[in-house]
Amino acid sequence: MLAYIVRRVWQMVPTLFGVMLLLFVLFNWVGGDPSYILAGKNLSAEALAGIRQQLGLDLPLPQQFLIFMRQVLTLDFGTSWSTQQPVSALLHSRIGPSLLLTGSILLLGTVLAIAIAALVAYLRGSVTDRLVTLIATCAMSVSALVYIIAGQYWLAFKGGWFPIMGWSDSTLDNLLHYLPLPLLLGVIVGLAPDIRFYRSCFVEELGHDYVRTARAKGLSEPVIMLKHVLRNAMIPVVTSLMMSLPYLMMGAMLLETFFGIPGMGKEVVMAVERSDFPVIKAITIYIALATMLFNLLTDIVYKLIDPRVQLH
Amino acid sequence: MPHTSTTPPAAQHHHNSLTRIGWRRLRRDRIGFSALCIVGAYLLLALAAWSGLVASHWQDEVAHPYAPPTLFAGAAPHHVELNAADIDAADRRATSAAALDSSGATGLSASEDPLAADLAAAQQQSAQYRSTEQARADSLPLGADQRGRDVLQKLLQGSATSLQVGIAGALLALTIGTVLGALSGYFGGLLDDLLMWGYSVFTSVPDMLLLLAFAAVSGRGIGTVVLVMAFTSWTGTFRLMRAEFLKHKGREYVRAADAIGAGHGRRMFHHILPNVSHLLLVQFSMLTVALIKYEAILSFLGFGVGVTQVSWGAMLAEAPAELLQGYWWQMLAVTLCMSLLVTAFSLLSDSLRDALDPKVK
Amino acid sequence: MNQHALLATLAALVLLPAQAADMNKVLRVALNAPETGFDPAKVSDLYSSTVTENIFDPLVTYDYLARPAKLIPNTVSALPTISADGKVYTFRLRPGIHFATDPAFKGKKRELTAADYAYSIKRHLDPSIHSPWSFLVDGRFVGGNELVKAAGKGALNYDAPLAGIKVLDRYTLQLTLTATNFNYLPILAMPAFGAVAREVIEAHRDNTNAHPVGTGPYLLKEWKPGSRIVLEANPGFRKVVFNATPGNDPVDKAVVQALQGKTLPQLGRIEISVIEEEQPLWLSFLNRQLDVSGIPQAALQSALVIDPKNPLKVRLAEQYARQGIQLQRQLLPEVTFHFFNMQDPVVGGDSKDKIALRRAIAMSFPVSEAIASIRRGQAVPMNYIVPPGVAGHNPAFRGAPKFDPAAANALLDRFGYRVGSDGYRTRPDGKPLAIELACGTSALDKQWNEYWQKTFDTLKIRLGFRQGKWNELSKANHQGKLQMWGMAWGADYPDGENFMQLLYGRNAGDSNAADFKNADYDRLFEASLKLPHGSQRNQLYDAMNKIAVAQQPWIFGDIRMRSTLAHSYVKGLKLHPLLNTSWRYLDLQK
Amino acid sequence: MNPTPPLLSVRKLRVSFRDEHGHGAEAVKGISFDIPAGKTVALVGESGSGKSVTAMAITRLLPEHGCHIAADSEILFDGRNLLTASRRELRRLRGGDIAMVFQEPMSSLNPVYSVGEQIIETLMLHTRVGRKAAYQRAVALLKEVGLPTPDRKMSSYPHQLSGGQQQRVMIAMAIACEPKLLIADEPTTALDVTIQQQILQLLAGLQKKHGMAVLFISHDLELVGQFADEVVVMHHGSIHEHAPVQQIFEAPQDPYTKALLRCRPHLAQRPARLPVIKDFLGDSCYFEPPQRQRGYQADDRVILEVQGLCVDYHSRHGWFGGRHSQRAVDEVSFTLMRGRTLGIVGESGCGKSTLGLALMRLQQASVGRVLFEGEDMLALTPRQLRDYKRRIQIVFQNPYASLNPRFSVAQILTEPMLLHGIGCDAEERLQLAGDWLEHVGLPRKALAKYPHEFSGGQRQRIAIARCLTMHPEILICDESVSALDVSVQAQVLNLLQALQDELGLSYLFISHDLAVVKHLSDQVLVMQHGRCVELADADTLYAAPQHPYTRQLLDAIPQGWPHCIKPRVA
Repeated sequence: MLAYIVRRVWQMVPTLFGVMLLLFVLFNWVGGDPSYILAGKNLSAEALAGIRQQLGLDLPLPQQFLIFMRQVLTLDFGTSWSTQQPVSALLHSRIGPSLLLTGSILLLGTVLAIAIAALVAYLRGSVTDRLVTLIATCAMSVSALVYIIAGQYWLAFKGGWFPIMGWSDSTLDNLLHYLPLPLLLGVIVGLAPDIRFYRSCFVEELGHDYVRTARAKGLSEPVIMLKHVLRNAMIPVVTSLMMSLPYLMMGAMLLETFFGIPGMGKEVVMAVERSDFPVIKAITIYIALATMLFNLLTDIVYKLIDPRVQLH
Repeated sequence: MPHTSTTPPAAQHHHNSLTRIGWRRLRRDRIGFSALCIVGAYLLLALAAWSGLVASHWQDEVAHPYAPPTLFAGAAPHHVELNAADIDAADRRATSAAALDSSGATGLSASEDPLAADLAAAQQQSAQYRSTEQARADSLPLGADQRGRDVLQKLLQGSATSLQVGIAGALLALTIGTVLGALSGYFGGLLDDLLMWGYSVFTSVPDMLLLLAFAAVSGRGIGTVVLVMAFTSWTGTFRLMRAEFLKHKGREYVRAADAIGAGHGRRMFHHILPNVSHLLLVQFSMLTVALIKYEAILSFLGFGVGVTQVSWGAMLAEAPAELLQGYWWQMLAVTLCMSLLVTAFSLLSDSLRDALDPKVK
Repeated sequence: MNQHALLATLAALVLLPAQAADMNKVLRVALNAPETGFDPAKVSDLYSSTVTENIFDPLVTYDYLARPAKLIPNTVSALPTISADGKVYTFRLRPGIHFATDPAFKGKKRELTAADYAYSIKRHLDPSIHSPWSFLVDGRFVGGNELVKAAGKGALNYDAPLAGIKVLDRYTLQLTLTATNFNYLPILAMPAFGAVAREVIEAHRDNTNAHPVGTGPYLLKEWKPGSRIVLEANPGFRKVVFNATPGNDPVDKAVVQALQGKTLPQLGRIEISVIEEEQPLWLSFLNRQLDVSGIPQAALQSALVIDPKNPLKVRLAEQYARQGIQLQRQLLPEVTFHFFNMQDPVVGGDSKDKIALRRAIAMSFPVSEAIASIRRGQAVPMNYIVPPGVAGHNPAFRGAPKFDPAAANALLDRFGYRVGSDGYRTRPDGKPLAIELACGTSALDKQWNEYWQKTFDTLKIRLGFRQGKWNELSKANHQGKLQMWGMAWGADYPDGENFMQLLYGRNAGDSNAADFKNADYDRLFEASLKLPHGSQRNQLYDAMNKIAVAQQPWIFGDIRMRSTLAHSYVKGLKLHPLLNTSWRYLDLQK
Repeated sequence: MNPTPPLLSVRKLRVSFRDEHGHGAEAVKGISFDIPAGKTVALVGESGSGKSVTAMAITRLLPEHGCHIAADSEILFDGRNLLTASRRELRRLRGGDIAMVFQEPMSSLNPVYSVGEQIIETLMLHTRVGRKAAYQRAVALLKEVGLPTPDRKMSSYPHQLSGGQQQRVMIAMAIACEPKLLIADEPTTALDVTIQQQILQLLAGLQKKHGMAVLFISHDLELVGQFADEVVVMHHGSIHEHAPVQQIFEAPQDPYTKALLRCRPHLAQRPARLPVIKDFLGDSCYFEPPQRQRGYQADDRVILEVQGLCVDYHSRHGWFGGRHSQRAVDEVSFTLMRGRTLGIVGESGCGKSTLGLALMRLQQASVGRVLFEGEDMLALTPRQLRDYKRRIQIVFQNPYASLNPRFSVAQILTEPMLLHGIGCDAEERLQLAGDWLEHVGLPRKALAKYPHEFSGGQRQRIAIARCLTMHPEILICDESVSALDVSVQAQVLNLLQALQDELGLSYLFISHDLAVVKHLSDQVLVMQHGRCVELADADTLYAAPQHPYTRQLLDAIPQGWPHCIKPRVA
């Protein structure tokens, strides 16, 4: 196991290198020139050149890439070009709200989706099943944007059940006060497609021979569903969960913007808007690392769920 | 290159190819078939809009700004309409009042204007360019937007654009994903390693960043939206196709093709591809749905279509401001219209999956 | 003209700190865009300045109530003496003003001295700081150029003597300008020229943006970049007591009634959130999660009852008026305009056919219609380069050509821009005519673009949009690659020079984004620099405006009317044309 | 004669499936039979005969949707009608009184739980025992079904066990609660012959020991003959014959039963042509054909010579993963004579299929030479190989997988001709394709159809026709008849024989079935673990096997009644 993890971590190096290369090319090619932002109203050629020199943008590209590599190795991305705050401090303050928001959406969404999907898979063919599937299909056809706009307008403003927006330093306050509405909307946006997908996973598992064996043993349907089917169906479920993570970031970005949550999604957009390359680099590298680590974790979870999985 | 058509004349007897069976199964599936009809209707509509048969005048300002839907004309919030003439008049009043107690200049005199003579002449010749103001409607079937454009016309034109964007994006993403996935899964080895490397790099970078970066390099407009969406959504297809080609290349019918001397290209695209085409079709309809929704968010972020075009996303992007003022009709119309298509597409994907599954005999 | 002008004296009765602020009084406000930081020499955006204004003290500031804006002493005991040739400014600081506590002061109270101002102004010259405001100081002070040159690309030698910025004694600062300039004082009232302490700057050399330590009424308590800023009343702030006599203006009366005799500031805490979307901003205000807010464009319709015949005459909608919400309005000291790249082979140049093309476009752009639709009437057409409220404005001047697309078409016909077989015009030499307009990507940009599309459609000219981020477009413009672009220029200081310089030939490629080079204009501008504000200078400005109107490097846009709302319990609010905030004057009576 | 009522009575069982059109197709057409307590009844029939449906109907495991059991059907177990029993009652019976063993042990066990857990689950469900006691009992059960180190196996997962062991676990689970009736649905079909015998012995032993009744379902009459007390022969959903086993074998009454008994090749005989079912139906009287002599002759010319062929499989994991290689074929040498058949036998995983693929270069060989008329095929460039590819062709095992389902028969048959430039235009190729189709016994109009419209035997004919279009000289038959029902298998074997006689083809006949190999082969090569353990003339090998493995294989062939299995219980 340890050897496997070591090898997998070692295998991340080329991917990380690729990510760095992609990022570097993208943002040196198209990323915009930050000196024009920093110069403000003073756009004289000397001022611009001076800023570029200070940011190290006048160095040859290979040397800039080397610096980038050193930053990745030390995980020290220096300071933001636009606010001059240390990138690490910036990310540190952003990661908490992001994790709280996306984490709770993911957790609640997954638990609910699995529960509902298991129920309708058990009742497959019934009116409930068809109704839930139809509602889920219709619900997922509405743009996330509409949910957020309408949710904020009607639930928070007209209904007055939630604060319009905001975020506090106290986690408890956030959980009780500010989180519920974005959480609700985030879950609604993600729930419908998940239910549909998980239901199909469960139904497919129900067709397998071992379910017949379980029935032949005299097990009741709920036991079959919860004990035998659920664990087998977890493989595609875990896979889809992992695949949904990058998309979550985009969805969360809208939630963060509308509900004033100081998270990573908003930070990315702001950094790109300001051509704040150090922040972009740091966020991308951290997310790439997180994605890769999560992939590894997923494989290890596979192993826990399914003993057939071989970790090579 | 020899002529490769091997379809025998006997095929006219309509024997049951899998496609035909799938089609028949789909026809029998009531939900799936209705979904197909709805999607078909949208496509026809889109074709009509592209060809200019309907909604070609969606940019015309035919009603008063925010004219309500006819049915709700009484219940809609009142809109105080301002017009340019009043603004002008107010401005003129202010400047002339100031001119009374001012010693300063009041503007450019004709003698100081290099174009004075030409302008005077142009005034004389301008008659041919004068146009009369059209009467504006007080209400429209689905209401009007800020500039008094017919929401129904916008909706039709927007459907066409969104469908075009969704379908083109899905096709492009599918093509990229399929070709790369096929190469990767079929050949394996170093090529697979290389493509998998590219895949893992792409999936490790947040979509949002790729999106912003691609959008920055390729300008704005439909082409960009399609490109951006394709470049960020080919990975799913790649994964799927790689796995399928990996699976199928070991299948006996592919080995049989190898045995009879079919080359790699033929085995990949003549033999395997039709056998995974049902997955591609399902993937296509799912991607189209995803991309139509994606476009809405892109438009909101300012990466949408240009001003000479309208899409559902562009219309939804106007929704927050309108909703604040109580003008709900454009948002509702777009949401319903989009929901219907997306629901139909989703149901169609389900039905296609069932109908085309070769396992189900 | 200013019969209603009155004076609010901020009496410094006792120079001992007297904490009057109630820490339980929390003002919640929002910024519409993220700030960047709080080092006055490093930030130039409005949102950052909004905060720095409350932390740092410039030498002079504006009277809260007087209109038009009037400069008054801030940390100086009186307005400076200016030499007869308009070159030497001498400031006399009030003793006993202290910086807020900071570890850099090693536990000692740190008094504000003339050296601090000298240091703070020199920082804008420092090549290693890249101050966005350096254009306001470069070459302005005697000996400044030499000092900068000596620094090369490194840090400025702050200890070297500089004739232009001289500390005569602990409390006396003498600035000597290289050229006559009677209008330099407003520049020194900008938040960018607030005093910083050298110890603090040097202690936090790498991160001055996060460590603003000044002598102002507030200090930075918490900063989450791009999301949340919290200010707290500076406990060491000098005692300032509000004292003014109101004129007839009811707003002034209310302010005086709320504040008279009170020690400033009253509010203990100011919580600033960054809210970029209109919906949450507006709903938050209505839900009393914000105390003061602008009206987002989308909410103008529901918030204001607008008189269609006179759209600037508005009152608050009934349901809000009933809640006691206060509405205050003021014309922003800014102009919006679209410029042509005057060096562009298609739209630039000063031959008559090129002017005709620019004029035709200007004549066809429906400014008033756009104001009616996009601004909901809450703007006035721009008619003069210098906006109202800024010294040098001429309210009688009509610089915008009459909206007449038919005549514009005929004008184009006359100059050989013929309509080709495809229905679009060609250039006089028969080459195809297509114009590219640079623009941003926001929803508002899109609304404007729809009008531009309409304009060019009526003129039968092909139009392309080049959408991009601001810095990309700025770079492209710098390289001469743009043809047209829209800009807004807000007053940095309330003097016409700040606007007239936008077309000065020597600023081409810099603040003169249009690259407009006209010898007559330049001559007039240089002459105007030597004059104080007055009718003599106004005549020069009129002449320069005429040149701009005749040559049409710009299409005049509009000047926005800002509407600000505050809940009934917010007391002491009066919008100021140049101060970004009025937080130090506010009180909450819930 | 028998006063005690039967344990299970099936009365007028009628099961129909409704497809999506709503058309009903009757799978079981009103059958009735009894299972006396403690006896073994075998249900025998080819695929589609309704035997499995019957078994599923007894335990009510048929899918609830689309499946209909006629109202007047009855399945009486201990006097209770199972078809009307409540779910609760059914659950108590299932796994308790009625236990089942299925065909595919791998997929029938839940892959994510240990085998111990799965047995304990059954025990705790039906008997009031604690977990500890259940554990002990489960270990005892595993021991009883002959698993080595039962303690350790308790925590094993299904995939860690071999197929035979998995089936033993299934059996242990089935007998855990001392059922009165054990339903075994093709329990040995997926297993190798040697394992098959062991499992049968185990079942027979357990049946004796526990006094259970067994309903044994199989397609293999010989196998059933060794084991059952009574045999029920089913065909197309109805019972053709129901008799004690002795009578079935010694005096079969029904022509279908007779045919089933005769269609399968026997070790003892080698008729020039195998009888097929049609021979026994109707009025036609079946005449025994003459026996055929086999073996290489002195004047045979060598067409293919294989020298020291080795094939390795390489696997690797990720960019930095270790590389593993496994030898699938190890130093195999043989010669094939023109017009003769070389049989290759071995159990699954012995490398026989890999060998076939390597000869065609469908799988890369590591070492060795394959001389096709003296030319080393392994050394040829792809371009040179093209022509040889035509001359050596292969027919795969699974007729469902080897034909591209998206191609019509015409496309399937004309594609090779197109690739090898046979026939000058599409029309001629179509003509040729039709000719070949008729040659293999299918009508010309089948050209327009698609593979899924054919039965397994017909598909295999198409696959053969596809090879023939290229005029091959060597045909590799890789388990080509293994997936077919007995009656169809005989037809295809006859076709292969006829084609060899007519076209002078040389066959490399790969199979796990020794009887089939003997029927067709002149020389036989026995493979085990990738190695050739014995290579001899067919008659010699079967008469006097030299290698113990060969003998073991021969012993494992089911011989039918009266070669009764001696119960062996560990």
